[in-house]
Amino acid sequence: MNKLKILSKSIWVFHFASAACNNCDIEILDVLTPRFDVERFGVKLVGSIKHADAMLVSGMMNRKGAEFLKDLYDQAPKPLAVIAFGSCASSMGMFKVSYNRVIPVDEIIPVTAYIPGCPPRPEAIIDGIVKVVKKLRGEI
Amino acid sequence: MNIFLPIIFNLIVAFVLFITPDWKKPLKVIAPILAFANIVIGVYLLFNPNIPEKYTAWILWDNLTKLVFFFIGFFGLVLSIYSAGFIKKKLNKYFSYFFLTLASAYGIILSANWIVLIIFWGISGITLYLMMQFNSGANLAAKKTLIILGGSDSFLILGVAVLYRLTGSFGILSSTWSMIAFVCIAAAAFAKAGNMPFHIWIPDCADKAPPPVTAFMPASLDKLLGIYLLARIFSIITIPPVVKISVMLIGSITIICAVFMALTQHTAKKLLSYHAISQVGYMVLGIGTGNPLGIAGGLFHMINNSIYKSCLFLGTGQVEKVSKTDHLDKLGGLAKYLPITFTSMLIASFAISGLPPLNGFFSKWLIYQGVLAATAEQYPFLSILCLLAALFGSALTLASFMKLMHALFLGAKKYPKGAEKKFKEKFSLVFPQIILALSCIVLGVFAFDLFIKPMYGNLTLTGLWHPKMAMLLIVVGLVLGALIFLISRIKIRRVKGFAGGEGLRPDMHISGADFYEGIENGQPFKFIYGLAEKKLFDLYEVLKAMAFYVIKLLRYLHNGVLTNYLSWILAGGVIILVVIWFM
Amino acid sequence: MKTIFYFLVFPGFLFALIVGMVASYIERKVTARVQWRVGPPILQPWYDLLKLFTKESVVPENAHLLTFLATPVLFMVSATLVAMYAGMAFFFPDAAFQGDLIVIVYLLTIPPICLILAGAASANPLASLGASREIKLVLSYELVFWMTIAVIWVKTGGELSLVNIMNKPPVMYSYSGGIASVLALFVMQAKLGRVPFDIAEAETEIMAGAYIEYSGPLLGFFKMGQYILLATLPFFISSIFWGGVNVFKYVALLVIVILVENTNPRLKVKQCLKLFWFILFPLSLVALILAVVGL
Amino acid sequence: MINKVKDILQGKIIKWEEKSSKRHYIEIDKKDLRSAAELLFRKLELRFCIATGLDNVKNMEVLYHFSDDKTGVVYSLRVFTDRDKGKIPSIADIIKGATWIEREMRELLGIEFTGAADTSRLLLDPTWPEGVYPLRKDYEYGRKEPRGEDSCRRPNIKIEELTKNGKKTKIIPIGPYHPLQEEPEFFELMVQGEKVIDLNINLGYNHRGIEKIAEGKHWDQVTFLVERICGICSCSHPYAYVNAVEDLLGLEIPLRAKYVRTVIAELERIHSHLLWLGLAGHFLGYNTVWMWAWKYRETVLDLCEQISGNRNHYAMMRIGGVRKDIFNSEIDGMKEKAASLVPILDLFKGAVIDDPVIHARTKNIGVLSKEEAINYCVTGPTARPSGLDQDIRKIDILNGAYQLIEWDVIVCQNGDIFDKTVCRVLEMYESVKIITQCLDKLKGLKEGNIWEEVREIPPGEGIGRYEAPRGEVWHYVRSDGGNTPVRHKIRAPSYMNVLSNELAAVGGDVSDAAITLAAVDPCYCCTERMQAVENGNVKYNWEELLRLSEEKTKRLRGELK
Repeated sequence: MNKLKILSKSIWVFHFASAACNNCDIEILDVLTPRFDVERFGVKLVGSIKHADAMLVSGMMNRKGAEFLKDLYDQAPKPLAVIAFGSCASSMGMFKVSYNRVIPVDEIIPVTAYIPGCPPRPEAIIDGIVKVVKKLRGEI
Repeated sequence: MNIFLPIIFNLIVAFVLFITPDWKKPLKVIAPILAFANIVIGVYLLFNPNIPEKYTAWILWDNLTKLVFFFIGFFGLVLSIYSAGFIKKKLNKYFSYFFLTLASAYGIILSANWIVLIIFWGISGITLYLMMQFNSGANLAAKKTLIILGGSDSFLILGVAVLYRLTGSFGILSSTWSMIAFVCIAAAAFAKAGNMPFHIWIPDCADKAPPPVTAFMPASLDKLLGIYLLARIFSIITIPPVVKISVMLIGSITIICAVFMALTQHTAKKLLSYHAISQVGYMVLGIGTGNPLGIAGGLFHMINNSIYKSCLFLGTGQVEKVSKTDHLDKLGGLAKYLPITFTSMLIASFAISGLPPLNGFFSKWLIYQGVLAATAEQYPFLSILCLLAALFGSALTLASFMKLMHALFLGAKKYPKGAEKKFKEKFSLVFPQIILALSCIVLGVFAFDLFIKPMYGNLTLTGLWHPKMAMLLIVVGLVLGALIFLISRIKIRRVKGFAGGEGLRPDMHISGADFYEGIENGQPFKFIYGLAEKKLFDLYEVLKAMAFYVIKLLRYLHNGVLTNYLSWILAGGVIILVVIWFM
Repeated sequence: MKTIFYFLVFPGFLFALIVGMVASYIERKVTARVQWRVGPPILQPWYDLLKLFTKESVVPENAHLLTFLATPVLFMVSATLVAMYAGMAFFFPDAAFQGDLIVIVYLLTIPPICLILAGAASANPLASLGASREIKLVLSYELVFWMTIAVIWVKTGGELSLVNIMNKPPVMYSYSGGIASVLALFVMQAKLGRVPFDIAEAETEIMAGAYIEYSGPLLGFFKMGQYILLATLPFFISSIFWGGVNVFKYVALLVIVILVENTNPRLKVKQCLKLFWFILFPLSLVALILAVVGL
Repeated sequence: MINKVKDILQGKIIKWEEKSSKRHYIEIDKKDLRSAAELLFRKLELRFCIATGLDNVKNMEVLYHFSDDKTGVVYSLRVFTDRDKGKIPSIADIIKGATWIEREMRELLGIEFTGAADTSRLLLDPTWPEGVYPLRKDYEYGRKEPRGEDSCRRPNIKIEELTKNGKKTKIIPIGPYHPLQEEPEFFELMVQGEKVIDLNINLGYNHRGIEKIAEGKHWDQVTFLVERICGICSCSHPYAYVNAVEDLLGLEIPLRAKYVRTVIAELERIHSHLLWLGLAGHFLGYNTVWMWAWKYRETVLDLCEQISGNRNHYAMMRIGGVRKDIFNSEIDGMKEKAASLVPILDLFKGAVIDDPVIHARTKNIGVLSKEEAINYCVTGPTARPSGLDQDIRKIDILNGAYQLIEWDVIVCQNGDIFDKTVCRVLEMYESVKIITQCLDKLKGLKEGNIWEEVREIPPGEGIGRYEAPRGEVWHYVRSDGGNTPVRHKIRAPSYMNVLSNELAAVGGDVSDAAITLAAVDPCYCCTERMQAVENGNVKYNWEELLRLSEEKTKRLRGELK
């Protein structure tokens, strides 16, 4: 039984917002709501990292937040998919000159997928989820 | 062997120990051995009772006696082991009182004569007073205990006197109904067992006395004796239904009130002591039904309660021994360091909350059926209310024990490194707990074979409950769980706790002590608890206050001025004259 | 051997689990429809469970390992026992025993206790808070629950057996029974931990309460227990109040649970206590008096 | 009022500068600051908006902005102090709302405030080196501090026993990553049982340093930057920023642009309020409200998309006008969509406001009284439910259409969560009203004329304000004539509102605290304003850019010829 295949059927998402502008976070919630409804794919938002199968990281990593990212990644039960969400998380975007920045997400923890956009449109998010699912199943 | 042997043996042991010097090390071994010898004698006598012909009139030897007879020896053994590990100073005196208590307990249950019973009854009260003094600072509580128990003795004497008028003999014989005799003797039984309204000595005693003493007397022997007396009086007097229902109501009120008090206590021993009271309520309720089912339940509950309650007290003693406090706010997270104490206390607290398939459930189950049977006979509504009080009481019991277990053993509290050494469990303290906790399970699962069949033969139950099957299924389920664990090849990894990302800090430990803060501070409970805190429900304190008030009044009159006395005398004389005139 | 079959396969573990998963699917689907969504596929509960069992388990450093591991299993086992006893009375009346009513009601308190201990053993402040809320919730509804059971006793003449209760005319068609059955719905909602009584889990307040530290298979055991309870409780309530169970009654009860869940916000612990002790308890007392009078 | 201010500050004024009728800058000596602040705040009941600290290289300058909420006039007290070891008396004990900004100026600019009770760090982490102040001019743009391994965590406080009222107090952590919050923030609830007796707010998880980044951006780029302060106020921040620059310029924009600005800003308000309503439902465990509110929020987002091309970051504002026009041909459809919101709002009004369980959960919970609201200087839908009649749209929108149409300010009295909800729901009706009127007016105007050309920004300073969905957004810009701002101070509404939680959440249960914390509609990303720059990689240096532009100019010239 392929563990990741099962995982792809039921992805419980923990949302880690580092220094984000809120839009990514709002759009994450948005895909749960009636128009987009990702519960169709078994996606659910959970409050505790211990229940998570995927960690959505949004926003740029600032000095106070980056520390916790590593911690939370360690605390999560594996296998765990990490999704860098939005431009800031993917590449630090316009905050690359901020004095409070640290290093990008993918240099702290391994990232499974990037969903770019500022913020990513819900369609892009769903596309990202589908790609994560495919990747977990080994189709990509 | 002679039936008097247990009494004589214990009396001799008590006397010898009293005059021997305080050899600590040998005494620690000898005392448990003596207690073991005692139970060996007891078990032998249980199967081969040898009652000399000429004393048959003086000895009671029926099922009730046998039951209590065995358990007195049992608790003697278990608690002597624990006491040997716990008590530090004046061991010879302590064990002397200990065996004296055993002797008096045997005396009470064996005697078929009220006078003998009263003498032993008094002795057991005094030994408790003496044993409580082994903790410094227990003087006041000991005094209170002695006054209340002594007071109840006088009730007992009064009751016996009335019975003597009715039957013309001091033998424990069946008699016609007498309200005064019943009330007096029941009051003595209630005081000994700690039923409301004579419960007030138990919290003070438990708070101040050493835990093995609390476990030995108020938690086990006093319950056995008090309920024994109540059961005895129920067996010799035919009780009218009104009195039965009143006894049941007193029992249910005790259950609910005491458990509500227990819910909000902030020290472990006080919390347990209120449970010691509330559990008496169940026994009284069971016996109060007056039908065989209820009485069987009450008696079985008496045994069970003594077992798990002493287990709980012993566990608390262990906790107090290592952490030097029993204040719930200051404790937590001890399960790691005291695993055996934790497990046995957990079992005992499940048993006291009446979770199937443990012994507490079985005896409560009998009591409920007894009460249900009683509803068919008289006062259905009130009986149902009693039943509900008992049922809800066990939910409340559960709640307060969850609080206790959480506050003592679980939660996020961390201890510094090296605490393992400090918090070590001692064999002599742990062993009795294991025995008691195992008895909880064994008596629960094999209740039919061990209790019902020998005592009642074929008791007809309206509801059957197969603890053996349930136990089997639970074991099957646990095995199943373990199998699933193994099949799915689960890896277990220890990580930091999750509290939103930030590290857990010492001040984030939520203590069980605050569990019922909401109830405590919500109306109308705040008002009632406020009154309870002022000791307005404490008969002893109220009477004491009244006595002081009267004395103050007298003192005001007694001011030492001669003319005042003269005028009082004059006024008295005039009143007497007037009264005589109109007669 | 037969008993073990009852326990593991038919009306016990396997059966209850499957029914529970279907019920859970119905719950999620109907919730989704109420919220203008499509909802998950029918096998979603199964996927969730399977996934949980393929994941690793993480245990907090400071937790008490044995309690932490044992409580989820006990949770599931006790839920299964309830399912078995309730199911046996319905499917195998001959094998059922006298007085299973009290036993079932008592067994129903074990899952919350496991949850409380689990929360307490997690060494997490939020889990402790969840545990404390759960026990307060138990305290609140237990009184009313016993009162409703007492109404049944009075109406059926002290009957303690599920089989006999089901064979008598349904309790709910009387004044007292009607009130009691409505109260039992409240209790059922609370026992299932559904909104407005999901205070112990309260995701947005204390994350997941007592479940917060549980992961992988351990959480899976809890989930299984929850599915089994979801299957059993409506069954039980229906059989004691509505005079037996059939698919319609069962689904009707389930729909009531779902609708209440979706049309109410969460209560606070204190409000919950107040609701049960000061509003529903007097009502249940009225029901009991009516029952004793014979209405 | 101006005369009153002059009277009351008599003898303290060093220089009175009237930038425009609504902007007054009053230079005073720093020793008079406390008394002046007290007089303005207490006697004249002006609202303290924020303080701006500036590094003038030769000295430090701090501006204390006070707003008259009846007329919309802003009085700014200007004080100077030495650059090194400069000290200014603290006014946090007079005005509670100044607590955070003083802490912030201390750590970012290095200005000491004498007499301040709390001098701990607000935004930066504990490992940030002492004596390094990122907002000073000598802190290079784009510089980054080294970071120790595993050292950013808050130091473990060794409090074994915390007591209050003689009872032991425990801490419940809410955050930093908590489902209650979309963004990271750390609240320590100090509880006894479940009763909250104190609240400790830790900021800084979201600090991005936007104010610094803005100093390296071209004036026009800054609009995009400030848009990303907050995704939900992504119109309000640019609006306030362009207002500030237009205030500096003294520019009035075309009428059509005003209407367009108003429409998009009000659409944002509806979407934000619906979002809040949904989340509040979610926090109360009422997921149906969440789902329904967000379902209808999509309609609003569609409208936004129709106008701007994007769901969230609209990029509509530019200095001197708006970037995109609304087509007259689409107006009817938009009006229809906007009108379709009214029955939905009726639905929520009925469902939320009449529900007994919601009453039980929100009435008399998290109360912020009028006096406390004044003292904490809260704004917007946190202030108005407490009985404060303040709405920047009515008094001080330089380039908006709010004065040209009819609408009302919603004020409630109790200051509890319920009133906050009611206030927001009713405000949505007003917004629909505003949008419909604006669209009507737009229909009568010709398409096209939507911006004034702005070629360069002269030296000077300007203040722009806008009533964001959460309250007053405040932008202050200063120019030295170059093509980037010298200083850009941003204050988002949550910066003032979140602090009031330490009052409102205390005394309730943990459950109450959860909804109370959410009821100010907190926006931590706003609170901790980021500082951003577009392309991190410096592809071209200055000379290269110059060369490139010269080349292009040459090419263009060639083409034109």
